Amino acid sequence: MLLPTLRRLAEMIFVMLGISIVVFLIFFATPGSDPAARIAGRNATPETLAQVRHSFGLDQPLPIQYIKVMEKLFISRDLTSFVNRGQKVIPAVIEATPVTLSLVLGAAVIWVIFGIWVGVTAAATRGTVIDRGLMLLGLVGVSMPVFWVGSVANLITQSRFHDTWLFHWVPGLGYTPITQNPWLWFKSLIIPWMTLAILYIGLYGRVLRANLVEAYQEDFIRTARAKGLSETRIMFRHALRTSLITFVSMFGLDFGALVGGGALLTEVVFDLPGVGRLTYQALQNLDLPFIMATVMYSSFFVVVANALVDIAYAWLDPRVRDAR
Amino acid sequence: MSGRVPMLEAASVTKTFVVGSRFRSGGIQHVQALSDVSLKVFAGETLGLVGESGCGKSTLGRCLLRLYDLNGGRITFKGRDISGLGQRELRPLRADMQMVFQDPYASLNPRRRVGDLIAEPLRVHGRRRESEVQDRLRELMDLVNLSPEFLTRFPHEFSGGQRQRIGIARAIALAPSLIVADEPVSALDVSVQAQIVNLFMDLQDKLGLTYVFIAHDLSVVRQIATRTAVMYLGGIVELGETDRVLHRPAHPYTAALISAVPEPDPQGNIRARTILRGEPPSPTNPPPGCRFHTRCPIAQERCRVEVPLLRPLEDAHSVACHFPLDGPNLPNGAAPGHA
Amino acid sequence: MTLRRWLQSSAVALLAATGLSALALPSAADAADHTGGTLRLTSSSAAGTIDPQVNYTAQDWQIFYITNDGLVEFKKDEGPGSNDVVPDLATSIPKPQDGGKTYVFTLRKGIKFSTGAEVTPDDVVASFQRLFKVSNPNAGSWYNVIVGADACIKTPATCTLAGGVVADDKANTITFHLTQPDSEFFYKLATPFGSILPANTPPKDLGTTPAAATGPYMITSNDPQKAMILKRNPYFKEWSAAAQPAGYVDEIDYTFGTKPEDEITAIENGQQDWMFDTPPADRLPEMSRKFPKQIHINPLFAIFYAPMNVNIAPFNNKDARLAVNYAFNRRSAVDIYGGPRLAVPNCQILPPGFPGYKPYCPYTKNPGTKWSAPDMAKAKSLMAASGQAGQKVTVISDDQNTDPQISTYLVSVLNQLGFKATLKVISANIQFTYIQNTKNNVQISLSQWYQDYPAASDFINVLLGCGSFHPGSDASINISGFCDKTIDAAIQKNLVTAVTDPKAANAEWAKLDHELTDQAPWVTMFTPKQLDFVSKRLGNFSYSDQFKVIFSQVWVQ
Amino acid sequence: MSDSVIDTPTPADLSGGGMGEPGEAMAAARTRATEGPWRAGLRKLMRDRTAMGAVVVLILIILACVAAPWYAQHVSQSDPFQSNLDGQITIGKNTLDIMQADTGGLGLGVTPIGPTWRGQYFLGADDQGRDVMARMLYGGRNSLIISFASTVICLVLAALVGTVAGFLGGWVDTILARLLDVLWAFPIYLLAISLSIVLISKGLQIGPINIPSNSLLIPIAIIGVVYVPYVARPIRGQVLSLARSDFVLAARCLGVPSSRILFRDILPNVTTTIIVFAPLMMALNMLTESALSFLSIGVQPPSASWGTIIQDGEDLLYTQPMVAIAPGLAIIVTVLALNFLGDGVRDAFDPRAKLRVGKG
Repeated sequence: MLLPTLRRLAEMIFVMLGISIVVFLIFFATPGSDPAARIAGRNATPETLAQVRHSFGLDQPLPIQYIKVMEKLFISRDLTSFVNRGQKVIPAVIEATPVTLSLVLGAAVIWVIFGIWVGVTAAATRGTVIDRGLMLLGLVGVSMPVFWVGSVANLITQSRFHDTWLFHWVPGLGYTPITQNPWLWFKSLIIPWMTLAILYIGLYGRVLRANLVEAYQEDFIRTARAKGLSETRIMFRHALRTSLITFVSMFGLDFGALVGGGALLTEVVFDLPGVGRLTYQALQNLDLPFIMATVMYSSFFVVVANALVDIAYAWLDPRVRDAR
Repeated sequence: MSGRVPMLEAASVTKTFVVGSRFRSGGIQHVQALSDVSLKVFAGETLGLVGESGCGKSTLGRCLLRLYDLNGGRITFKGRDISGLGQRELRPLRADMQMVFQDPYASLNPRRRVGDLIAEPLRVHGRRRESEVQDRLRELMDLVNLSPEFLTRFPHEFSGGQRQRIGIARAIALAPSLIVADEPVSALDVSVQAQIVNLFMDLQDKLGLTYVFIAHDLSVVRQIATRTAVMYLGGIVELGETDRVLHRPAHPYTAALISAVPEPDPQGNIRARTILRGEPPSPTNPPPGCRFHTRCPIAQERCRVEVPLLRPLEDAHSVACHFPLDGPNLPNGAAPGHA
Repeated sequence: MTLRRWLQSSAVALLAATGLSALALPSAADAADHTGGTLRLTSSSAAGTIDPQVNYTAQDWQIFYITNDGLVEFKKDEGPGSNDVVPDLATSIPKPQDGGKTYVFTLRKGIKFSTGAEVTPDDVVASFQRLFKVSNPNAGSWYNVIVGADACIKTPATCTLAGGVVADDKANTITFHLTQPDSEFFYKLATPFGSILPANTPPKDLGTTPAAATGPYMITSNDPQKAMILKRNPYFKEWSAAAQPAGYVDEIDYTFGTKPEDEITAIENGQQDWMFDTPPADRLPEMSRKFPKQIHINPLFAIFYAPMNVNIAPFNNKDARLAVNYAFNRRSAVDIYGGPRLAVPNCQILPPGFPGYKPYCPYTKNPGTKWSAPDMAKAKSLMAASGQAGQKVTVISDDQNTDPQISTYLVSVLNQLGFKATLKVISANIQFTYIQNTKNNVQISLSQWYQDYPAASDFINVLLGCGSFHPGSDASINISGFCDKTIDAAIQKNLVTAVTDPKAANAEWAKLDHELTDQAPWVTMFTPKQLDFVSKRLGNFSYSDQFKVIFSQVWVQ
Repeated sequence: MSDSVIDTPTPADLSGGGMGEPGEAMAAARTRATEGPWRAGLRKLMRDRTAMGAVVVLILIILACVAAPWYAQHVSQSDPFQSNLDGQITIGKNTLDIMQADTGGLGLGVTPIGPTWRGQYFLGADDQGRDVMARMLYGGRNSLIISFASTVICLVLAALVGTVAGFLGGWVDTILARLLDVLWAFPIYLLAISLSIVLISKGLQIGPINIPSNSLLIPIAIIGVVYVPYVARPIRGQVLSLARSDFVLAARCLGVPSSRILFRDILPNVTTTIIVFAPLMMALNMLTESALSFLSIGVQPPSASWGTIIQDGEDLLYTQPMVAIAPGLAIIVTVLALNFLGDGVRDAFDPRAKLRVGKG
């Protein structure tokens, strides 16, 4: 088991290395990305500019700069921002992680529960109006731009209906750590959770329904029926169980992608200081050290999620083990 | 018979597959699908090839036609060494050696019309005149007992047996002299199987074909094959006249295979069956010595160490066993005693 | 975000505050009642390093104003007084010697850093050396008048300023020797760059670590992603109410990372006391109706302008530049910014009320002193004369606040004139340096300038002098690339005049302002006003034209 | 999704049939008129009422967007690309400023006119005093063009990469597969945002071709490229298994040259996948375009797309929310129709395809 694991690890490192190089090159291809003038200030003389460039190592060839950034990021772990000079990058990312985790975990709970509910209800009532209605709603959920949903949610809960009994409890945007005030944490995240979950409820509900309907056509369900098991039991003990394999692997990938910064738009719209927003700000500021750190972090989660799901798949379904 | 020049000769053919990926769990593994296989196929005969699934018989069939590259050994077709030829050089030879596939569903591209599928070899091999192609198509449909109007239809509109007829029509389109039939009936219903086997025999009569007929079902081989080779784990363990092999098997594995067929003996009792112990060993990690020794009811110490070579017995019959069986129906009921 | 903060260096006023700000500093009796509590400030992001000798942002200068002191300081006062330079760590403003080339400061005794150490002449010398060692942005443009500065700029590590800044421990004095008279020298010392830090402060950018303080507050913790906390400096004892008065609140919490939108909501709900960012335009009606008493509007000395590159087509053609100036409806731009209460149309280089300002507007329906309406007919005929119709023009805007909207309007005007104009919106962090670099071939862009100190040269010389034009460099603040040898000679001459005769100099600045306006290197749009939105409980709102709200002077209970 | 889920159909999956109707006599061919999978699929699609409804909706949207100049000229009577900050309109007897200065309180702020529900300013004005409805129609053009063109680019590139990698195998496959892995693991929005920031500040120069930064080609190229792995990986898997399939082996055995196998046997099968992917990718691309434009790194002003109008509306959310709500609804309706169409296409052409587009 050791060798494959190492191999997998090497593959992950390769992918992350590739990403880091791409990001690095993108950064240096951006006009105006040279931070020296921004660091130096608005009326710096060319001499001062040269001094700043030198002190930040920006006058060195790109490969050296790349190695230095990576060395500072992974080995000495003291990479600091170009914009907020002196700010260490790694603690900032670590600090943003719980925010993203809070957002994604809460949303995941909601979307898993509702996704299963939608899928099971639709499959159980397939062909009826309920099924169609749920599938339509699911598709609507999949079709909505998340930032727009967030904006409209803000409009309703923060402005238009904020003073009504319905939404007066909604706190201002922003994030409160759970350690500081769990109730406020919950209240301030519930709207973002729902916003983020809508897409996935639709997605998972639809996929689950399709799988369930497929499962119903399989022999073992017919056998179970023949044995006289109740429909509920067939649904939950048999059909759902097999259908969940896809569900779980989908979940793994989505969760990884979201924790890795995929919730960027939600974080931006709801003003949550998570990794996604950190990344977005870094990209906007062209703050190379931050960009490198957050992109490495993000791709790490995506790569790990990919690996875990592949392994889980191979484990659940040996047929795919060699198929690639 | 042995004095004749074989149409096709395989000498010490070895084939190894690389499985898995450097980047996947498990990594790369080498599977020895064929090890040191030698056989001859003579013009006009039907050589049956039997064995459990995974024993390498399909692989052998494909290697014989050079659909696979070899890792070792030599294949001579009509006196020409074809083992080193590239796919491009092999192309002209394809007209003379064809294959019928096991799965009539998978071997016909579902997106193409039957006529197009059967005409493909004609077109590829240079018969470009459309009328000529159409005539040949009708002729072929007639040969395999299908209505020519089917030519404009798609494979999914046909039953398994019909599809296999289409596959056969395609294989004989270029009038080859050799056809490797890779379990052509095993995917079909029993009633259809007989029809297809009959078709094969008819065609052999009409067109003077030579067959390598692969099957895991002994009864089919018994029906069609003049000679039979039995394979186990990538090697031939027994080879000889079909009657001789099936009635007086010399290899304990052959004996076990035969006894696995539920066939009433002359007394009307269902024969006691030799049950093979366990699963066939993994070809990635074959056992040393005689490959069959792990399941052999009569294995001895020598079998674990020394690889038995295929050696001739009487009547052009050969076997790869240190302790070949003797006499008719020998292992009946005896072998399980060792279990 | 940081760019905006650089730009929002604030104003020194010669005008009285016209806004609704609370008046007059409190009497001593009030003071006792209002001491204590925590002042909660908020901003969408932090402003970079908190090294007072490096940071060049309005946001943090507001903080350094109450944490650190220079030898001299802008007076902490409201209205015109806040532009006066008063002695701070020095006992008095020294008289110029040697024709304005030598100044001798006497240090006050007994002032301590927040570390407990006393401020000595050696600290002063070290602080000025440190300015160069940390590559202060203006080391080469402001402090190069000090003798020995040139060597320091070349090799900062070995900077001594020998012969430039001389300490005398016995007399407790520091003597500055300049290479030439500098009328703005005290201003330069009064900004946070002139802060006196302990001699043992590391000679590199402190980054997120606070420097030792001398003022009533000191930064105790700072996380640019989260918050900066200021507490009372235990070693502070008020020595000059004018320069550095004691503060009311016990603690100042400055949180980062809330969007302006939500900062407003938080202030409305009483969760925050003050926000740094400009309120989004669509919240203004709501704010002004519901919370008029919590809004303070004060003048700023700044301009919004569109520099046109006078060296490349189509704006190397003066008629084309004039056409844009005549066509641009400054009222529309003002409306986008928030309406006439928040900005005043402007046509010239200097903002209203600035030293040397004399109202002048040739680019309007009835040319004279005031802009009234665009003159489209004149613009079109100039455009026809220029022969530039059909030229492709790209407007480069940043993405902050209403800037994209103002730029969109500019594009619309250009298209109306017959250009083929498009807009390119770039992140504010890049835009400011991007538009300066001639390599990027920027034709026209939107920019702002907030003055550093109350001297006309800070606009005229800095923004349109030949010395500020560095082709191919990201730091070339003369964005138009405008360099008229005759005008530049007059500017340089007037800088010398200013040392001895400020009045005559200002008259000359006014003339130069009008001459430059006639050359039309820019479309000057308007001068914005400062809007402060504060919580209900925040009292004694005190506004310095130099650093805006004086945090030490407001109270929260 | 792991490619292994999609790309390991059994041989029966590929041929689309179950095993064996009993008996030779049961010739399915007897009753049905012979019809190719394409025609059959198309006919099935035409009978799918939901999908056809979606097509009708899409056509209506396209027609409306095509009619944008007509609408601007005759209905809204305004230029949706010129600011109109000092204009006025007459409704009934009242003449109103388009940008209305606030008179309450301190008189701060200027608010654009809201929906009039009449020809002019039907949905109100944006913060430049432009007619939002007219801009929506023009913006819809860009949204549709970008999502369509990027879908074409994405599918063509994916088919090319996937087929080349899967069919040629060897080191070509290794390199392409690694490249896809890197792109795949790259968080999609980060990649799109990074690329957008670069290209928007500098434009794109490929040899002699210079694409200015405000060109629609930039968002098209970016969106087209970032999703390539999503499609290329399943296609590569499909081609891999097709290349190993019996019918390709059969073709080789018949002496059919590789190029002919590629074009006759492999590509037609890949094409189905592509067709099934197309509407779903277009829906996804439309969402991505709107997200990029929302972050102001998509379509550049004064041009519009639905995403940029939402972004404009974001600044007016508290005073004139319709500016943001209307284009959002337009996106939802279009994407919904595309998704319905996608469902229909999948059911009609490849009901077994388990497609899952996007990670959200």
